[in-house]
Amino acid sequence: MPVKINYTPNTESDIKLMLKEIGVNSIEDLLVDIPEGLLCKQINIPTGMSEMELKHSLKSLSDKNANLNKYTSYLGAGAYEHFVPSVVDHLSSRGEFYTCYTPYQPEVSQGTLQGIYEFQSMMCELLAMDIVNASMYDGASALAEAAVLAIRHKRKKNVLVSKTVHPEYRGVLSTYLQELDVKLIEIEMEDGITSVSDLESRIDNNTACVLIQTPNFFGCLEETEELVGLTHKNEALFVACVNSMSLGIIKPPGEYDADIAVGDIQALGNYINYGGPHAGFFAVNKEFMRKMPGRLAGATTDTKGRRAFTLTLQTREQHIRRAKATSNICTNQQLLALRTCIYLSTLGKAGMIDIGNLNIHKSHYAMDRLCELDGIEPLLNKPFFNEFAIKISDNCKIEELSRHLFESGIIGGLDLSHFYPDINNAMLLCVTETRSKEDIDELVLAVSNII
Amino acid sequence: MPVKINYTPNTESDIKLMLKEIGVNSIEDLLVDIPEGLLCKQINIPTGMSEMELKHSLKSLSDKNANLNKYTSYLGAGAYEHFVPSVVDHLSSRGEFYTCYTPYQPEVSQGTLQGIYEFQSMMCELLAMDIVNASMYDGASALAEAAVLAIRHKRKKNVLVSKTVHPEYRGVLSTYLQELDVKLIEIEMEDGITSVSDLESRIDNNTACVLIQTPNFFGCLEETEELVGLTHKNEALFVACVNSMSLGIIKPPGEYDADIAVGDIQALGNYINYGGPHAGFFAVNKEFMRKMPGRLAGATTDTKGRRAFTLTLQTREQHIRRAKATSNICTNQQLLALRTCIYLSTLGKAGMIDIGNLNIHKSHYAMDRLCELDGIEPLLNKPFFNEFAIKISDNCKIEELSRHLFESGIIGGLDLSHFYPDINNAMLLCVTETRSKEDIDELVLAVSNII
Amino acid sequence: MLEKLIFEKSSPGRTAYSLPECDVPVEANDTTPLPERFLRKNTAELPEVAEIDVVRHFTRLSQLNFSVDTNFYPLGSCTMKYNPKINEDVSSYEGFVNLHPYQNQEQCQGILQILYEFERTLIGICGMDAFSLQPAAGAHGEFIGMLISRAYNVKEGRRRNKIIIPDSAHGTNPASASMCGFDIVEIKSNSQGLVDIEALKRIIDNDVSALMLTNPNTLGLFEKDILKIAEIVHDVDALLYLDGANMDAMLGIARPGDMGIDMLHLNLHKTFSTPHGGGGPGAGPLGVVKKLIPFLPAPIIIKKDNSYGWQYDFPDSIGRVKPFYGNIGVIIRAYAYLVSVGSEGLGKISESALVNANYLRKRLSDYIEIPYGERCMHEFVASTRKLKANGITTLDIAKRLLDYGFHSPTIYFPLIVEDALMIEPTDTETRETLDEFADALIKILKEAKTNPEILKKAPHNTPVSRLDEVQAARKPDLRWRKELS
Amino acid sequence: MLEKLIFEKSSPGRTAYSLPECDVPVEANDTTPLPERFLRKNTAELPEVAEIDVVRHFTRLSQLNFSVDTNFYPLGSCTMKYNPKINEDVSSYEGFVNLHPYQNQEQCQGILQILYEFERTLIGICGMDAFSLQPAAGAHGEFIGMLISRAYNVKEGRRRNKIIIPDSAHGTNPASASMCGFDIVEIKSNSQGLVDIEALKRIIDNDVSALMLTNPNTLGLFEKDILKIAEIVHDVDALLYLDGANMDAMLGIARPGDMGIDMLHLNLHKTFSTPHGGGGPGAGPLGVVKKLIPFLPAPIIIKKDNSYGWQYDFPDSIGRVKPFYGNIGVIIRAYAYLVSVGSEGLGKISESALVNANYLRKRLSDYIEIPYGERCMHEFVASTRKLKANGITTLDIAKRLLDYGFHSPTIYFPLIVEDALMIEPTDTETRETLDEFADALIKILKEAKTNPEILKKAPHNTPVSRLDEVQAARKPDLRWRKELS
Ligand SMILES: Cc1ncc(COP(=O)(O)O)c(C=O)c1O
Ligand SMILES: Cc1ncc(COP(=O)(O)O)c(C=O)c1O
Repeated sequence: MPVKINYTPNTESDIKLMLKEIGVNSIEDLLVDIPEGLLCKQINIPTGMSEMELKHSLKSLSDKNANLNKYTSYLGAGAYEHFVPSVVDHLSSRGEFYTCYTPYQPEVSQGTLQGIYEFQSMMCELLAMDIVNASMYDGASALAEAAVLAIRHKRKKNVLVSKTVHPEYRGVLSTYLQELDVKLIEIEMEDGITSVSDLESRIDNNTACVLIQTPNFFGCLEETEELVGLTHKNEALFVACVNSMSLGIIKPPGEYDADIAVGDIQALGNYINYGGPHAGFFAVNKEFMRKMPGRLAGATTDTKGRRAFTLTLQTREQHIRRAKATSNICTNQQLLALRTCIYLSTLGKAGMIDIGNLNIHKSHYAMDRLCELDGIEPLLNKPFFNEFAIKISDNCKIEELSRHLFESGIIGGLDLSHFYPDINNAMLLCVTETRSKEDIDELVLAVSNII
Repeated sequence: MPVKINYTPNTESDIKLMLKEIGVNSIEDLLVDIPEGLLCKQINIPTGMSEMELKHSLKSLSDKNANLNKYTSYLGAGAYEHFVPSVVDHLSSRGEFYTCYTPYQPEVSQGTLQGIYEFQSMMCELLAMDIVNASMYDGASALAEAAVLAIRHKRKKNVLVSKTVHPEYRGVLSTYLQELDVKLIEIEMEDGITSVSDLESRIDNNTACVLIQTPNFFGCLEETEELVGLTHKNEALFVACVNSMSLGIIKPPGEYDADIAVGDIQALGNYINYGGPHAGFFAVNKEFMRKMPGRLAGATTDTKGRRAFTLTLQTREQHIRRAKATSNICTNQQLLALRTCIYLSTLGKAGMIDIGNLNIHKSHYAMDRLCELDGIEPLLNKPFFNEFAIKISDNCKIEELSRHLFESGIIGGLDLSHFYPDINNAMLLCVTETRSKEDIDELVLAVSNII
Repeated sequence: MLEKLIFEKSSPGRTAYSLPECDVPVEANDTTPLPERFLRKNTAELPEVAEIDVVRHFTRLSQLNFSVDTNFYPLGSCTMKYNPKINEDVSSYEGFVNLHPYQNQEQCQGILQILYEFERTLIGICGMDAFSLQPAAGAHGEFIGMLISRAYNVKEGRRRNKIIIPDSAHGTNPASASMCGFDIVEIKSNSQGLVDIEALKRIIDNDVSALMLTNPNTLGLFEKDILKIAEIVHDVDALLYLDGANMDAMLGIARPGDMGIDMLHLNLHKTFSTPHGGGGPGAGPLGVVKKLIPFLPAPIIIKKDNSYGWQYDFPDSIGRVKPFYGNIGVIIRAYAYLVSVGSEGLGKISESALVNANYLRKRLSDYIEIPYGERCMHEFVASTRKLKANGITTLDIAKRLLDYGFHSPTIYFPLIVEDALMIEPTDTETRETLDEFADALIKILKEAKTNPEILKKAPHNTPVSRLDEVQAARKPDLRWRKELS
Repeated sequence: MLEKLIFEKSSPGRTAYSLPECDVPVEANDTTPLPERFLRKNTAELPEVAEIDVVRHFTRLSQLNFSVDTNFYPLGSCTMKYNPKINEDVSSYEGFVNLHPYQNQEQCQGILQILYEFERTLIGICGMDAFSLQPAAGAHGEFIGMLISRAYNVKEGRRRNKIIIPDSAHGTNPASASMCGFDIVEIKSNSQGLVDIEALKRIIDNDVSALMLTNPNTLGLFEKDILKIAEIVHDVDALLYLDGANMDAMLGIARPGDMGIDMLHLNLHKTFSTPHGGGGPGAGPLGVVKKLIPFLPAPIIIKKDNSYGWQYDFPDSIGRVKPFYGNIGVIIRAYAYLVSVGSEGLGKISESALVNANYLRKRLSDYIEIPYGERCMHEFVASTRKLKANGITTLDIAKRLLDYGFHSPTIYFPLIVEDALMIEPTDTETRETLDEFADALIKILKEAKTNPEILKKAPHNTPVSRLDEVQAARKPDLRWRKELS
């Protein structure tokens, strides 16, 4: 005693025995290849603790955060509070799912592999696309990889991205493209959506692809048909970044002829987790099958003719193609894709429609009620799914509003000036199925008391 | 919409189809055996809700309880706060363990059966007894069933129970015996333990058994050797009810020749749960194997000669022996026994010693520090494991003390007058490995500020 | 692949635990302050393994089980329905699991409210006047019920010694009555599988304390003469006790209280969807009519001035039956189930149980003998006796079903059906699953004729094959022991 | 028993979900306020199943997997060590999982403190000057590291186009470098399996941006000339990048920072015990020396006046690499691991990894060729090429191991070993498990001679037998589709 946490099972006498079998006298004898001076004596980190102490310590750190069960939040902007059915946690937390790795040995990995195949299938259905991969790091890297695919495929140098795409996604995009000798061009926006005329003025036969998001960062639905038309007329690829939760109701990328669809599946059965882990998806039509990044599971048969699943088309991947791979991605976000697979199995065909409607109705009610208040008006006038922006009269600074809301147990929306310095005193709010009318009425009351 | 929770999977069209196959027109046609007047129209209970609402509702009810994570508690008296290693929750919450029933089909229940066999083995080791069953409802019913066994075996009419046995256990004992035409006689206590002289004066050749608890309700260790000697001299059975957590250190029943050992395993890996479910165990020496209540798993072989496990000696049980069974118990507390099995596998040989020592040292420190205070003294002067009683000076009423402690975030010990009206202004405290020195010092400080 | 015993993985000095430092001052050498005579002499030979061993061992063991989460489990009389995952979550909130029974009642208003509302709900469903939530299981409820029947009659000035129990009853019924010192009078079922009214009239007398009735009975049949039975029982001032284990097709359909039932227990681990846990914990709340309330085990949950609390003051109570208040963790799950399915959902449960059982019955009726009834409630009992000619036993059928991935029905019970196969599909199974089961069973019944050996040697695809039960009983090996070296 | 697709269990109208009432006023007919052109035309054919179907389906699927929780999993280069259960619990506290990345920093001090302390701990372990916690995986860290090497050199006024990578490197290394537009120069390993110093000297020039080194390398060998390598690289003002995936035997033994490493990524899902999740999520923190800090991706965690926060102001930063801040949920698990094992435990991890690998190496060395090294660090690579004579491939050996209940080692990697079998036992396995594995492998190597067919047809005891990979790739079937009726 004390007995600290220790996951190395062999005892001193085991180790003695093992060293003897190895034929050395001490552990040091196994380290002779390390130059003497490099061996370190002591690592300067605190001493360990027991499980009980660990729980106390982490609990008290957790309590220092103002969590969304205690506060009623209206933040969205890429990380969404949705209800996670209990079965998702119960099933995805089975050790056989989360303590295995990439299913390299399909004979003993059918659970993971069938799960991926089903995930791919469900996402294809939701997106109305042909092929979806097993997952990407997040929606942003998926978007960036889509641009990379387009650049390589089209052998063109211009990438057009709308300013209504999530600013942090655009940031990632720009990072990914920075050394590829291409030009990243932003398309202006008009009343919260991509300006068709600006796109028209910038697109040309040097354009590899046009990237948009819908519902976009402001929650507004983009006029995808027009944008796709213009894009295809210029022989560029159209990449749609979509909110996966909207797809039970909102027109999916496949229905407006997008070439690549990407996005994040955090909303579908995954927790916010202070921003990660989330997971992205990458969808294409058949034509791009061998150019897409990431893992794919496929159905085949075993020697006895039974249907079985395996990773396939691996010649696209880094462990085979190395420098010429379609992407460097190796470990992806499998467990989150599995959670989404369980989530979509649970919500099912009807559930994804119902939940979509709930998001629409609740957010529209909130928008309407807020904008009835003096000093609040809609920032934009466009159809939206579950996010919308309001403009607050200058009498009440937005930080002040947020601070007061917090004191009433409410976490307000995002201050848009954080990302769009020229949008002043406006707030982006998200209202999902998790907010009751009572919650919303309380928000409206609280706001009205403050402004 | 709304979509309430509904676990019956068949749709209206399924049911129509099924009714057709059955050959009836409606569900009512299946109910023709129920006298018309008995069919009820409407059950008067509230309408249902969704999973999300259920969580909110139960969360808010949970929050109305002052739980032991938020308050530092010194309550024991039969329900103990001990640390539960994480693996116990993770493993016992596997669906294959908790959604099956009694292992009637051993070929597809080896998980449960081997678990029972290992539980029996570990408990035998801890108790130093030959045989332990798969579990009882709780320690109290185990104690009562021990008396029943003794009465039947000895064909004698007197049952002697010490007044130091948990009062609620004695209550259960009395209920179980009330219709069996026997006499339940209480043995007096002396300075917190069973009075040997009183036992001597009451025991005779009509005595079927002597029941004691050690550590007893006051936390004191009984002088088991003397008590057993006297009991066996009178040819009665000695039944020891023990604190399972103490057995790494404290002499087990088998080492002082108890005939039957019973107790509760809540302390070993199970939560307090406001008093239930807990689980009892029942241990005997070989001689009583065919007389004991409850299930037993045994090892045997399958047709291929492999070791396998099955329920055995079932001719003792109600489903075979009916009115002549050794007990009426059917469903027991299997999942809790499994948790204990996992707990004991985790703590293991060294852990049960270390944790026993921690309980002893922490409780003795608390006792010593409290009794240094003016106005507090030990109620009793006997060796104890992790519970002890203190006497509080009459200036400070115990309810007042408890109320003030609660205001400082502390839940004090049990007011002994609740069960022993002639013990005035005394408190029974329990201090386990979950209390730090800091906790205890805070308790002492808080008490000193109040009295 | 079979799994070693955890003891067989043990290695001296290996550990899986961690404990906080002993932060209080301890005398030299860490010695205990206790006198030698209180200390254990021989160390308990518990396993010495690492955490990874514990995790692998119990994960692998779990995989050797069939369970509702993995297999259709039509174990008759046990109502192996789906156990909602959400109920596992909400019952684990820290305000429930980390609450001490001796905390002040003001500190426990949340749980007390649940218990109170749960009792009200059960009253509403059953038409009784009060419930004790204390019984730990069905049999425990029966035992308490029998004690109450005794206490009630004694209070009324008569000591009665007999309990009448149908021959189709579950074994716990006679066992429970016998534990209260009663003599058991068995009543034979009639040719319809129901209580024989004439026989009952003959048997009943002034020494009968109660009749223990199961309704729907263990054949899955509704005792249609229930009102008559109640009348006969009440005519001699005896009580009518209902074994309410079989309520899955009764919820929202008919209320025991309206049938003249004086007392009943419910099995929360059956009808009310709480997990069976491999054999518990369950809970067996006991409902009574008004005149029996004074005899209930103390304490009883009450509401007064908008606060909830325990009432201990029952001078006529049979006494304490459990330390503390019952299997609270189980009750919370059942409460969550009931408040979430609600009034609309309640009837659906019964209807589904009813339709599922009758559908499966119909699908099988051309292939296997179903000795009693034209229809059934929640379950039905078939007989395989005609297969005896082929040398096939009920056990063979049961074992062969395992090969097809189905848990076996209950077998050889109720005793009044020779070679009984007692099939309860429950309300939570899909039509497709019932069809798959029916197809498998029909196939097995054919195999019984065409390939009896395959049944006799079954199961073939399970982790172990048939066990030597005789050896298990003759040379009981009930524990591991350290081999002395 | 295999499992149908969840789609194949679907039945029209069946549901597993529940949702709260729409409690806000809605126009007539529940219609959406959105114009038609934004609405979906064809309903997505998602499964229509009940909750019991979902639970059974995924429970059964899970049982088809090997995993660390069920099997020894010596997958080389992947460090399939035990994933402590307690870390799953503490990382699920509501203050972590239900926290929004755009909440005010004052509302998030708990998590920010963890991130800060975690970074400090990694700095202590690796001897680097700062870490970015943002990379989502190892390869992501590499990519960011390569961008930094570019940005650093550009800032220093030189645009460099080449990255040197040993031929034994993991495929992500060249892929990551290539994604940054670099040309890859491969350097051959010498006869000892190490970087050939003379070759390096020949290759290196002023167009080299960085050398990506794996140390211990993928053969499990420590690059003993590390200091020389660093000198050569630094002499041309290039950077030395370390692929730190193989740190399991290095913790507390030696620090990359002391070896002249300028940048490295760690794999939290390997060395730091976070679960692999069937292929993620992982996390690949990137550590750098002082001069590279300005180029790190923003934001960076900082502490100021006892409060923690994000620092965005990095004018030379390569930019954003992820929305928000990284795979926080993974980091919390790794943090919990490190604070609980602590300084005493850290060294034990490496020692155990080292002894386990060398012990297993020794146990096998008389039976199988181990082409490189006298000893190893965390893993070693064997070759089965001598079995080619018997017509046995590495794949056959791998598949046969599955029959014995062991996951296979990594095969055919690193590429420099013909017929490679890359074995990493990790620090969390017991001596007994290593012996069982060694015994099985030795037995299989015998079988290869005595009964080659049994290997070629292996595996025999797994849920499915060997798959037709050619068909999978030739006729890709990557999704279920509703059959049109
Ligand atoms: C009809 C019937 N009555 C009584 C019982 C006994 O219930 P328990 O097992 O909960 O004690 C059972 C359960 O097995 C039963 O099926
Ligand atoms: C040596 C080595 N480098 C890099 C990687 C890539 O790490 P990740 O899979 O996390 O992207 C791996 C893991 O597979 C590896 O083993």
